[in-house]
Amino acid sequence: MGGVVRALLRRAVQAVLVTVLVSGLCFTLVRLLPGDQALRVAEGRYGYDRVTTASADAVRAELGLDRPAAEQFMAWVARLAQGDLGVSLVTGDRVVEEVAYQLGHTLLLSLAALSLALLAGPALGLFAGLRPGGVLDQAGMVGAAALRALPVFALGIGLMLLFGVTLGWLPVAGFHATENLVLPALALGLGLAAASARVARDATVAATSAPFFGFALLRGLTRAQAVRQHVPRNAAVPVLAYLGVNLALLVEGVVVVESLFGWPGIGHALSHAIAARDVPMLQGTALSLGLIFVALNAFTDLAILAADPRRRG
Amino acid sequence: MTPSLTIEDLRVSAGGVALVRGVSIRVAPGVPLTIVGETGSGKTLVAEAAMGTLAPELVASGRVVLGDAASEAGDRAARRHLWGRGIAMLPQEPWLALDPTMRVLPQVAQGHRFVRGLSMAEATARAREDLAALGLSGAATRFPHQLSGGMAQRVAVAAARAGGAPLLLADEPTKGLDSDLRSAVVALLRGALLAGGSLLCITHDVAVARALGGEVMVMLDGEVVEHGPAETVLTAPSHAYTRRLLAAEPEAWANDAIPGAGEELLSATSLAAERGGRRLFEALDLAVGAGEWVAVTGPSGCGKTTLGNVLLGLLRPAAGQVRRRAGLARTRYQKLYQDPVATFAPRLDLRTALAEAAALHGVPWSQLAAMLARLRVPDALLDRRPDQVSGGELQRIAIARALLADPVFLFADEPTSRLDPITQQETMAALREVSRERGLAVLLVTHDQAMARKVAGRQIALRAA
Amino acid sequence: MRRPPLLLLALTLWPGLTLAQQPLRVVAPFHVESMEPSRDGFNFTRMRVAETLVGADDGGLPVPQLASGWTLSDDRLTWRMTLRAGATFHDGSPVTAEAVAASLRRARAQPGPLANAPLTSITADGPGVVELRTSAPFTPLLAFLAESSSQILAPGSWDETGAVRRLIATGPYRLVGFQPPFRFEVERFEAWNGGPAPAIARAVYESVARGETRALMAESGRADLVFTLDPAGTDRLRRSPRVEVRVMPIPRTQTLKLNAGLPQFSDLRTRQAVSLAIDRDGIARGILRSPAAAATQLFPPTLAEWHVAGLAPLRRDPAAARRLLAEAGWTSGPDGILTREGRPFRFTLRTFSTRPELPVVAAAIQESLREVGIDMQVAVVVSSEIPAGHRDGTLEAALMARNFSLVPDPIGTLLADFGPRGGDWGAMGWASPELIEILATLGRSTEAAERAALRGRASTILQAELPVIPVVWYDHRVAISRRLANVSVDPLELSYRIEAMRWAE
Amino acid sequence: MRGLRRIAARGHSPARLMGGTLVGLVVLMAILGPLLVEGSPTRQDLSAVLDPPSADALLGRDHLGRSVLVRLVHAARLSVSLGAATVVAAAVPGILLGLLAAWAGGWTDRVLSGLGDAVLALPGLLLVLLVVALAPGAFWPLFLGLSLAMWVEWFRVTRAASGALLASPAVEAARLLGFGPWHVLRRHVLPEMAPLFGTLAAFGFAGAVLAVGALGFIGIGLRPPTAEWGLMMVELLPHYDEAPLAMLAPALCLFALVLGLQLLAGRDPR
Repeated sequence: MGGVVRALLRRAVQAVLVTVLVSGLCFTLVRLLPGDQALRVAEGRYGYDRVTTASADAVRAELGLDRPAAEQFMAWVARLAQGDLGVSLVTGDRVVEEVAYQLGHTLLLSLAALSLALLAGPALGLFAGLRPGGVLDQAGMVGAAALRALPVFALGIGLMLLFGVTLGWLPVAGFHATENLVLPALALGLGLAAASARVARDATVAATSAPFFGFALLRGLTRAQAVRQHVPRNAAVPVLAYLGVNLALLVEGVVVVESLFGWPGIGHALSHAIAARDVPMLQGTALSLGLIFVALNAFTDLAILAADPRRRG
Repeated sequence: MTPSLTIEDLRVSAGGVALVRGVSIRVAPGVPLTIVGETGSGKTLVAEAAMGTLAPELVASGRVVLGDAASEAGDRAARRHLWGRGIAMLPQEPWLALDPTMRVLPQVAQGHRFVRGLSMAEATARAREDLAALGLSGAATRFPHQLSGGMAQRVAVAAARAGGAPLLLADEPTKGLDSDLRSAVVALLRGALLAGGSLLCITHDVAVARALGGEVMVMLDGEVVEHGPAETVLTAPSHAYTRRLLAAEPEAWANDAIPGAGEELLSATSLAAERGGRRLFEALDLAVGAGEWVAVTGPSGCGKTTLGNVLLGLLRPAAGQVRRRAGLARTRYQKLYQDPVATFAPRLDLRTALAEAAALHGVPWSQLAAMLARLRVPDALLDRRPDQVSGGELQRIAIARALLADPVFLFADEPTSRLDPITQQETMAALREVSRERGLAVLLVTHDQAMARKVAGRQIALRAA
Repeated sequence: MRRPPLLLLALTLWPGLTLAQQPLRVVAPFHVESMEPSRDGFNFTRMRVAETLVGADDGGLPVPQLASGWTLSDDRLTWRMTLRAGATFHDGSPVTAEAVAASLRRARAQPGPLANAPLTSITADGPGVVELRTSAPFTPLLAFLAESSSQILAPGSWDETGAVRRLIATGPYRLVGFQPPFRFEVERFEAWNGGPAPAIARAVYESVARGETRALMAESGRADLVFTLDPAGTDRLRRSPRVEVRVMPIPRTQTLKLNAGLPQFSDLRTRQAVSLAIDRDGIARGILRSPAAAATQLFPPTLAEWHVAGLAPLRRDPAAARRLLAEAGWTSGPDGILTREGRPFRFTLRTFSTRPELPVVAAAIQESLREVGIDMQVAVVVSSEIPAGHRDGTLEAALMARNFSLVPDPIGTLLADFGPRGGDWGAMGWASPELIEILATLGRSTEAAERAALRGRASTILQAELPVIPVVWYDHRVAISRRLANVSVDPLELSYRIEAMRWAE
Repeated sequence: MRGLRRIAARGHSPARLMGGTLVGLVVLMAILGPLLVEGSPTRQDLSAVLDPPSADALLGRDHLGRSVLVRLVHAARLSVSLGAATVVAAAVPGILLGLLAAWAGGWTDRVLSGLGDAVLALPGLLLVLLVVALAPGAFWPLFLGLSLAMWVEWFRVTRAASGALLASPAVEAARLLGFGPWHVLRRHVLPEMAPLFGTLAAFGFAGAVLAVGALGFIGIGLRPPTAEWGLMMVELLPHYDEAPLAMLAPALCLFALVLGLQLLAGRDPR
């Protein structure tokens, strides 16, 4: 099981890199931003048209924003080491608690999108790949190419207009019921599903033209038996590898899709944190997204190891 | 006894060009039939016609009788239902023919389960017996990449025969195997015969035919030129081609090893090398003199190529020292490769590639052209890209290219192992001629003991690491 | 065909049952990050969870809410607020004067309007009366008490650090679910005695940031009350059979703030030129789709007391603008941009996108100013960069929306905007001693005629001097499901008035 | 002659041909459009807001009464030049550093690869977001952030591919013959990687164009009144019902360019 240890170790290093990169980068960038941080915080707290210089001064004193940057950063890193992400400058709540609440929504959305990409996409790709050049293959691949070229936000809007307005089947916003999940998950997952369908199709073609497939036929297995026995597992490896590389797209999509559908997840919170210059919140959300990325990568690695014994050595 | 396989008057053609003409064979139980021939002789097409796996664009005629089922050779689907049941095919390079993501046992069990229709448990039990019979009990839970070449070969035989077919078809079963593994494969095939089956073997290796015995058929350009019992055909060939084929076996080569060692060009003292942290060899002392041929032999993975690369300075030794003669440019130590295609820029025509190398060494084109002519390389070939030239021709071009640097030492890394026997003999002869003429020392890596004996004045045998 | 037929069947068969079980769904763009009244408290007063002592009617005049009545002492320094008899908090405890005073004292310690009022003490006088004292006569106090951050919470609502942990208030609805920052749920509070028992048992508030999405929710029937619609969405919704759209003017004005301390804007003529260049009618018609929204003066007609009918209206006249600019010494430069003393007339306008129409209007103004030779760059920033730039002096101009009913009486807003050093959301580099004196007098005076005269004078000064240039007046746009009856919309946005609504038969 | 033969040898699938046509059309629109269609992309007419297509505005007018067609062609010029600039800015350091890492190996490789891993540890858009947050709406941070996020792809692909090529027998043979680095690069490395670079460039181009649109969507893209497709879509989104064509046109252009680039690129090199 050396492969598993190696893979996890590699991802652990990545997790450390993410932490260092996010904490350092966010802080530096936010320091470089023009404008008064205290005023932004005051705006976030009291509404934009109630902000006065007096309330900003109160915020400044309360949060210690007048201390030197290095001191603030060191304090943050020290707290981070103890698992304390600090307190949101805007809401005054603990970032850990806020992120924990958002994390559930983001994970729900990402996993729904991922399962779409992992189930629907490859299944279609498999069928297309079994008859390369067939009607399903050609139509499917044209559709997949179109879906991959569609920006996530355009796809989201299209889905909203079609299912939310024209057909009226699904709600266009909200997050408390299962039906709310459908459109965001589709917007996020369809592109990935299309891409993985394409990869699964190519992998299926590769598997069915591989020597071992031919050998299975020569040994007397029917084509259907040979497909069932040898294609799914062999096609899974490139699909998983592709997904692993493209998980970044998923995480990027989360930011856009959550904003579009008002999904109360980390991506949404991140864009708000940037706007409000809420350093702890920005770091907390960026860190969480980065770590989700790492965790999904780690899961993909393990799945690939499970599917492909050659990499376990 | 009724024959297991009969092919009558087989003809295979592509676009009106006949690739196989008038081939008739008969395979009887217990008597192996070996078809020997070089690349392009059509021998593989015969096997494919028997199975019904000919490429769709090929037109075939003739009759194929498998067991008691007769069908037209062109009717590919007719024999489909006999795969695994009546006829089993042993794949080339069996390590590629096994599903890399599946353990050995279930792959062998597939034949019992899906072809014989046994239950899962029963199929698994039978597969376990099959593996045990081949001495592979320990390998049942391994994955293909954890098998050695010989083990993969045996697993493939077990998997191919699991469906219970009496006829085994083996197409180039020794391709890519070391010579010492070849005898194991032959033993394996003979084992299948002993179990009451019959065997059709396709090979370019006369040694395999000799070891298998039974009947031998020699094919050239789509036709059978000679057919008869192995001992007759291989000892008293009647056809000129068969005689050339037998003469091309290194065993039959003239023993004209070049003994004369001139001044020392290269020496190594207490040399050691490692690969992936594993010691390949150590405490090796070696000196090569001008014009000398030294052969390096040993099983795969023992470090033969590594030794040559260390001597050329391409790799750093783990210990010890290599000394090349002072005053000689590094470019006078050259190398020939096993696969010449990989040593040329793939998108560049050969003329440009050679012209640039000639210009680099200040060799006029006329001199290079003369050398190419001596090596029997047609000038027209030079306008092609490396992958459009046959292996033997390209290897001769590679020799000409290496000679541009006026080398004193040539490391030849299995330069002929991928060539047909006759081409191999020709290429080797060309190299020896050049060497003798220029006093070029050659370090030849080969896994063919016979060749080493015939050409080298000295041998270094490396042990498996 | 818009819904699965089965559901349609269910709806026709048991309308009463289905409707009664469904909560009222209210959608607006505002987030609810926390329960802190000074931060997001307006959401809770609007959803009728929390009450203030005083409410306001459509005209902004104070009306009883948790206080059933009040008196002002003769020296106009002491306010006595009588609490509504029998009122209870959501936890069942009685509303006592001590609890109310504690809540107000806590509110005063938070940033908010109350902190700026000249209060000296807030005390309980017996169980039913709260007494507030000011250091000087302060007429707008009732308006300050009607502001959402002055909402009354039970002492058990906040912990020892003063942070609000539970929302124990007194309104007709109580909080039963809280999912910040997007959603909270309320349920009818049966013990509420401030009026007839509400007909609707449960309601949900959802924050949806994008205007299109809000409109779609209304159109698809997934929201019953949608506030702050985009002009574009409004037109579409008007055609929907499901909803009724109400558009009403509110006391909010979009203004262009110019830094009068800058050389190009210190000259009144350039400010007038900018004002003359702006195509208010085009913006009102083309962007806000409400021709009447083009501002003719700072205060919209809804602020009847401040709107001066006879004032010469602001208008568009590019030729006059060019003339004024020429008089001020600006000459046409090579690329069509005016120059003076070798410097081009160029400045950056900051605006923000929380209100989606602001960047659009900024783009329209940009083009209009270019036509008279002024190069204006638009920077869409976070709104707080406007007060920040005001304070550090880097702000050149800003486009913003100013709400005059934040504290129901506009005097509160004006005091903040036009003081001696201007105001974050008001004048910059400009001050009028006369206006300052007028505003101070208004804070003390109670005499109606004097107040009216002072208000008129203040409006006239602002119109003449243009420290901020009014662009358009806002409309309040609400989509109301036809399933709802008895709906009224508060023009001051103090309440969604859900306690008076009921499901249509 | 040889070049021609090489192109013929690579062959064009129908997909490549279609991709090339789409990209060619958009590029043509970017180059010629602003010359053929007269008018300023920022010229407003508040009395003609959201007007349907007419003779003087063939695709109608937007929410500020600006001609959609004029804005469309100027946006094409912007997207095409921004995409191309980003690709160049990412490719040049990426290729050079990739070659350097593959050639030098050892510590140079380790340091450069570590740097690449650090950048890749975060999803690209997150990085762009953080850089763009410095000055939302401006061109340079957007360009810088995209290039910063994208050079790693070039670096890694170049490093891996050239590493494999440099270890190939062909290069070994060339070096044994005495050829220098320049020859190895010119004959053995670059020609082999050219198709790969083409693919990367097409994907990078598409990625940059998409990212600009996505950033515009979440409000930190280029600043209005810039004519940019993503921005145009976002600006016109509230008017999807009244002026569907005005919103659809930039979406279609963006879609055509990205689809064309993806078809042209062929398979994902990662």
